[in-house]
Amino acid sequence: MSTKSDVNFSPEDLAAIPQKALLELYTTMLRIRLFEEKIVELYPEQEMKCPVHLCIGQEAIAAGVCRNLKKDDYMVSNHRGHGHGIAKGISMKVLFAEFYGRTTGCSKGKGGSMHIIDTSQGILGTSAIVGGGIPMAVGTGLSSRIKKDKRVSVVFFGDGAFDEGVFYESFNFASLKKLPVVFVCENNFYATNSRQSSRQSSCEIANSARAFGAPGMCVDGNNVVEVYKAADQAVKLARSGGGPSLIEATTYRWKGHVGPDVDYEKGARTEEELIYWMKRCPVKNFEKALREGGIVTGETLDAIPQAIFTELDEALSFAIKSPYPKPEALYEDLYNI
Amino acid sequence: MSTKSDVNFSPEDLAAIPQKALLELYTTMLRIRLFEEKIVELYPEQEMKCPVHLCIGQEAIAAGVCRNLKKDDYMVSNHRGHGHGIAKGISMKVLFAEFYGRTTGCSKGKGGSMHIIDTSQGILGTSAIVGGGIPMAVGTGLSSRIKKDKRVSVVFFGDGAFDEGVFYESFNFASLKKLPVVFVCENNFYATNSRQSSRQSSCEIANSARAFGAPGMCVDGNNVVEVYKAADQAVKLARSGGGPSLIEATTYRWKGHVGPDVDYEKGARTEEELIYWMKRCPVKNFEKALREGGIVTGETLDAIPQAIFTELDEALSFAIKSPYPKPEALYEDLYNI
Amino acid sequence: MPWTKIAAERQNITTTDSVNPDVRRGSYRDAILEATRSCMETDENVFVLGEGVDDVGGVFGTTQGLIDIFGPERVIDSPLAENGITGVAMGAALAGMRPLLVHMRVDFLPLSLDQIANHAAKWSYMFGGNASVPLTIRAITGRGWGSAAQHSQSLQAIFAHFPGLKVVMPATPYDAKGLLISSLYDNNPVLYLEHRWLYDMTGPLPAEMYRVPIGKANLIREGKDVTIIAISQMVGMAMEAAEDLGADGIECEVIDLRTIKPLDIELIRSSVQKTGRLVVADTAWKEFGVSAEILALALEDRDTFNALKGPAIRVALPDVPTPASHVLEEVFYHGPEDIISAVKKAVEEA
Amino acid sequence: MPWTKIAAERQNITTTDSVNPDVRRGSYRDAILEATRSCMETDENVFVLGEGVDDVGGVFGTTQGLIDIFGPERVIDSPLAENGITGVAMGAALAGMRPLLVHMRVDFLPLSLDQIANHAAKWSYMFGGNASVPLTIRAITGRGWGSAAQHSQSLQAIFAHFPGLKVVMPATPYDAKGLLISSLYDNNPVLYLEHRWLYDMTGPLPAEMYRVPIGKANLIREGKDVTIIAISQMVGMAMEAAEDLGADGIECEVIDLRTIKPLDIELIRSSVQKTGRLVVADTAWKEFGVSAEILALALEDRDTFNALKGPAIRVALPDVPTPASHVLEEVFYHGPEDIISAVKKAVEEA
Ligand SMILES: Cc1ncc(C[n+]2csc(CCOP(=O)(O)OP(=O)(O)O)c2C)c(N)n1
Ligand SMILES: Cc1ncc(C[n+]2csc(CCOP(=O)(O)OP(=O)(O)O)c2C)c(N)n1
Ligand SMILES: [Mg+2]
Ligand SMILES: [Mg+2]
Repeated sequence: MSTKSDVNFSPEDLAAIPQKALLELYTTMLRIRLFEEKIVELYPEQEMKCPVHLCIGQEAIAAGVCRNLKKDDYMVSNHRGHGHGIAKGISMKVLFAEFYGRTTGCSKGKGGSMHIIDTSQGILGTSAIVGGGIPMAVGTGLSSRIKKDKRVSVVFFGDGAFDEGVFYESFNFASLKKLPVVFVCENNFYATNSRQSSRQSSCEIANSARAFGAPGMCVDGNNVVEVYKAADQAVKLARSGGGPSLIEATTYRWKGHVGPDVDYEKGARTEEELIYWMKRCPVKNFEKALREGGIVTGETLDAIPQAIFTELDEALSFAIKSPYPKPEALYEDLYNI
Repeated sequence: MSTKSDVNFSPEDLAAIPQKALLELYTTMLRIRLFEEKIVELYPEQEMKCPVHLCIGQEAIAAGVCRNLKKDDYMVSNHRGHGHGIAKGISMKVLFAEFYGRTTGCSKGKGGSMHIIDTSQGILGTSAIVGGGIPMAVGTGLSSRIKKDKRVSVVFFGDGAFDEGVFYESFNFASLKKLPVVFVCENNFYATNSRQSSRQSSCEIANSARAFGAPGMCVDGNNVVEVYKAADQAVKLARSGGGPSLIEATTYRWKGHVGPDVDYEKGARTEEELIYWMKRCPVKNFEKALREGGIVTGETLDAIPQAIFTELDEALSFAIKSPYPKPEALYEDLYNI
Repeated sequence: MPWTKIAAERQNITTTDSVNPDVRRGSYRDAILEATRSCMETDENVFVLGEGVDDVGGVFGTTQGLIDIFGPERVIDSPLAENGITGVAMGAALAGMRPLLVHMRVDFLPLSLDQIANHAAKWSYMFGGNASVPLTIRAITGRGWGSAAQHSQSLQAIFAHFPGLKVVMPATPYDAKGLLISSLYDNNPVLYLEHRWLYDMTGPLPAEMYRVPIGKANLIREGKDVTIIAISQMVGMAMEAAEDLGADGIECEVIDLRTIKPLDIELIRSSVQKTGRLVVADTAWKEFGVSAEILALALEDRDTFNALKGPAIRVALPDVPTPASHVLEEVFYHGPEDIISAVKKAVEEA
Repeated sequence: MPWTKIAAERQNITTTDSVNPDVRRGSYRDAILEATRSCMETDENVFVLGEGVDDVGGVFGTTQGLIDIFGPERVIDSPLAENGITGVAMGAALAGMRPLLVHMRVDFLPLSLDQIANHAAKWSYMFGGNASVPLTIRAITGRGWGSAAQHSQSLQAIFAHFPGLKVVMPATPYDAKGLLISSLYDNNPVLYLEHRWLYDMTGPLPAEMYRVPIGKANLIREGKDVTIIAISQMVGMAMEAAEDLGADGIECEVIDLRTIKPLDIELIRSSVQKTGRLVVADTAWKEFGVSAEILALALEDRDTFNALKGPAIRVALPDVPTPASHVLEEVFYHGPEDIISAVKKAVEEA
């Protein structure tokens, strides 16, 4: 893992980006973090009866990428998709309602935590089949190209998905047709408990884009500003007809592959590794930079968590008060009329 | 198509390779050529009742690669597999018998022209699903690695197969595990009537090997000496535990994708293109070099065709005299006991 | 030349819609091309994607000329990357397009089953109806000519098992056109499986755009003694068999299934209730095939069961891959005579 | 914690092989691990390949510790590249190895259907018996826990349709071990489909290496009134149902199918001939499923047909993908009570 040991924000970058944007990047990360931590807290109640894949530690990628997207830009994501959804604009209400299996959930309770959608925000769904969402974003890109609608399509996937042939097929097609697609690979160095190096002969995901004649960038995925800048470039390129790019953002997942627990206890990974990455916390380090750089006042920053807690409470009570699907609902939604 | 317009053989190369080897390279190419031409001649009789994918124009690749292989090295190939089979040692008898649908065919008449096998020569079969054979050669390579049997595995596939995700998955695994596999991509610039450039964003097949941390070489596939040398290197690397290589050999198929006719008449490709490549004939140019370089006597060269014609006649009469499968044979061979 | 041989098994097949003998006629191939062209003209969301769709041959002529009319933006040649390209088509469908994905052979679809069955089929349901996938996948099934195991399959049963897919198999030019139009305007993924040996078949083919409803089988011949349910290429054979049998005094009712999923359960059962005997003729393997589902539908319904006079019979392929040698192909594949013997057996046994 | 919840539905299931109460007992999970380990010790051609097989968790414990005994040359973690890796395993099999390819979920196998169905299944036949593919593919089927549409499928019908494959689905620890050993020593590709909710089930588990023959179903309870044919997790439920029904005076004959392909047609038919009534309980979708084939086998055989007293019933999943919400899961999945009502209906209707 060749990432810098510190998360550093250059003063020039912080000065160049509007304060509003910086604040939003921070807020989005914190919303994701607190959302996921709420799940950690409530999951043992066993009322969310579905597997959850948490993205604690990886928030900067979703936040940094999606800040560059418009509402009607398309997004497709994967099993670890809560953060992507939140950053792209889905409400916490329909997420929690979904996880609690209610009709008011984003998928009417039929999808659970792995299946998030909000077409009004350009979120077209998430696939729990590793790599499965990648070609879809190429397809929405193809649609934008045919319709000349100037939308950009973004797909989030993991280093594990990079193993799959479908990545190769999709990236080739996007590059061949110069489609407006941004491929974001969240490289957290593991697929379940398998290290990247035990799966990939050459652990250079970003560079592989060159084999397709497209740009690839490797950024520190725990640095929201680096991610934001890379995505800005990629989105602009896509929107202006320059074709696809690949952003590899290195990061680390703090929790186990699935569920709310850490996994070093089970021997899947080492505690040292986790400690190292927790020091590189994307949220805390950015907060520190904003605070210490005097970019956002302490007061403003201090008020944010409370607003989020309120949002979470409202979302949760919405979810829990919502009805369960009726038995007949089992037979609905199979076909679209 | 960035290949040199002439097929040139360097005197040093011709001097460095034993005369016996050069003669065998030539003979193998000619055997393949005459075998395929015999099909062109007989096919209109409609007694070979199966599709045939001819490799006229591409003979140097099979010949140049297989000359480096031992009998028990493994080979897997594709729909255009006659030449590979002949170069690796299958007899013309069982090939013709197969094409004529007889029990004495290499697949007892069950496979037809697309399904060639001779395990006694290390030929493990050919897949008519584009790319389908590629991972199998990686699997035989894995077996050799586990058994430490020093065999090398070779797989032949087209530029079309390079489009398929299975190539990517297979090459990655071979490179990851450093398996003794030689990937030979016969780039004839077309998959059926689709140009490489309408399918691949970056038409640099050999270079893509670098993305996997493995060597890739692009050679003139109409120059049997270039192919032979590249394969020599790749086979030695594989046999000595150095892992896989990718050889891209550029070439051209003279006939239509399937069947004995040329295809420029139908408008699939241009006549100029065919003429250009016919001038670059792998067989004639090499014969000329052997003759003019005084490497093989004219007498020796002149005798070769006759021997091959005899071989062809014997093979054909073997095939045609062989019995058809009995109806009960339909139900045999489904499972291996 | 035989490597592209396509035989029309029958020139005339009655459809309920072709009562007027003055109607325009055309081939199965024309029907597919016309439907595609009309839909592309009518709806700019329709586009065609697939290996060789812009080719001079035009996928046995079924996409010929489209590239000249609609250009490469809407008639898109594809890399050989079946799974990825299926996902691309599905993504375009999610964005509101109506892609027509074309495969030269259904044998290549196992490569893309993940996108078809885990994605396209499930997207609507898995997201509570909040997304739709108006994707049509055309694929050529059935006999080749010595094409052997990997180029001759009929995989309708595979697709039909997955909830969320629709599967149609036209047997006539009329249905080929009407079902393709219905498929392209359906808001769900539809597998449109055509039979290679039907391309040259001609029959009534109205010039206008019309739809043949998905989910409705077609009773193409009435009879009181035996119900023959036939699929795709077997429909013509079933009609031939029925004619022959009629001469022997056995009156067959023939149903062209047309849609494999959702099945027209009502018509199937009501016909068997009437005749009391059931023969199913499928282009695919018998074991775990569509014909099994049809037998099960008969056996699990009380009224149908009570009407049954004897065992049902499946005329479908034996449990082996397709052999190449023509002498084995002859044993492997079925013809009208096999349907005739099946019907006779059904009548004798009950 | 529930996201890894695996419930043993029943602790005891009679097998014909477990008449002696003193026999050693063990879990379904142990059975798989033991079979694998024994075969690897006995035959150096056996090796294990799959995502996470060398992991601390060891695929729900079924491969745990193998890496320590046999090392990374024979216990090989795999990239997420299902189609390619299946081809790799197949290639190794062609070279004489006996690979055991392990998948966490059968839902990922659509990605590799091309290598399974177009290659492994066809290689022997397509080459006239001149090659063999001794490849075993393990995959976990069935219920998860709110796992939704893409992580809960039961795809036995898909594989069973392709000639050349064998498909086994053990329902007990005894069979789990004996069938895995048979699979690993079979010279053909075998899909070994295990059910996640059976891992903790315990039962007789002899220490020695023994084989349970592929292709033989197991008559685990005799009865004269109704035949229940059950698959995988449904076997335990069928036994529960049979016990309850026995109290009501209905004597069920229960058959644990064990092998889906090739089916034990003889046992199925002879039991139905005896009881005259048929209920099939499958873990998969009803439509175009394995249960359809079993009904078809009953309906197309004259003696069986003549013995049938009334319509047959399929207890199998409705035609929708798996929903996530537990309230819908409860409607979607079946329990012993559904088998009981089916049997009662079968008895009433005939
Ligand atoms: C095709 C497929 N293979 C295997 C799995 C099982 N699986 C679920 S998530 C996962 C790991 C994915 O790793 P990565 O893409 O890096 O994402 P991460 O979980 O690290 O965010 C695996 C192997 C799956 N869901 N789909
Ligand atoms: C998976 C798959 N897709 C499509 C086809 C149809 N097909 C047969 S050969 C061929 C072209 C293959 O091109 P290439 O790999 O370059 O080999 P070449 O024919 O040029 O030797 C195609 C598209 C197939 N057999 N398999
Ligand atoms: Mg990862
Ligand atoms: Mg080619």
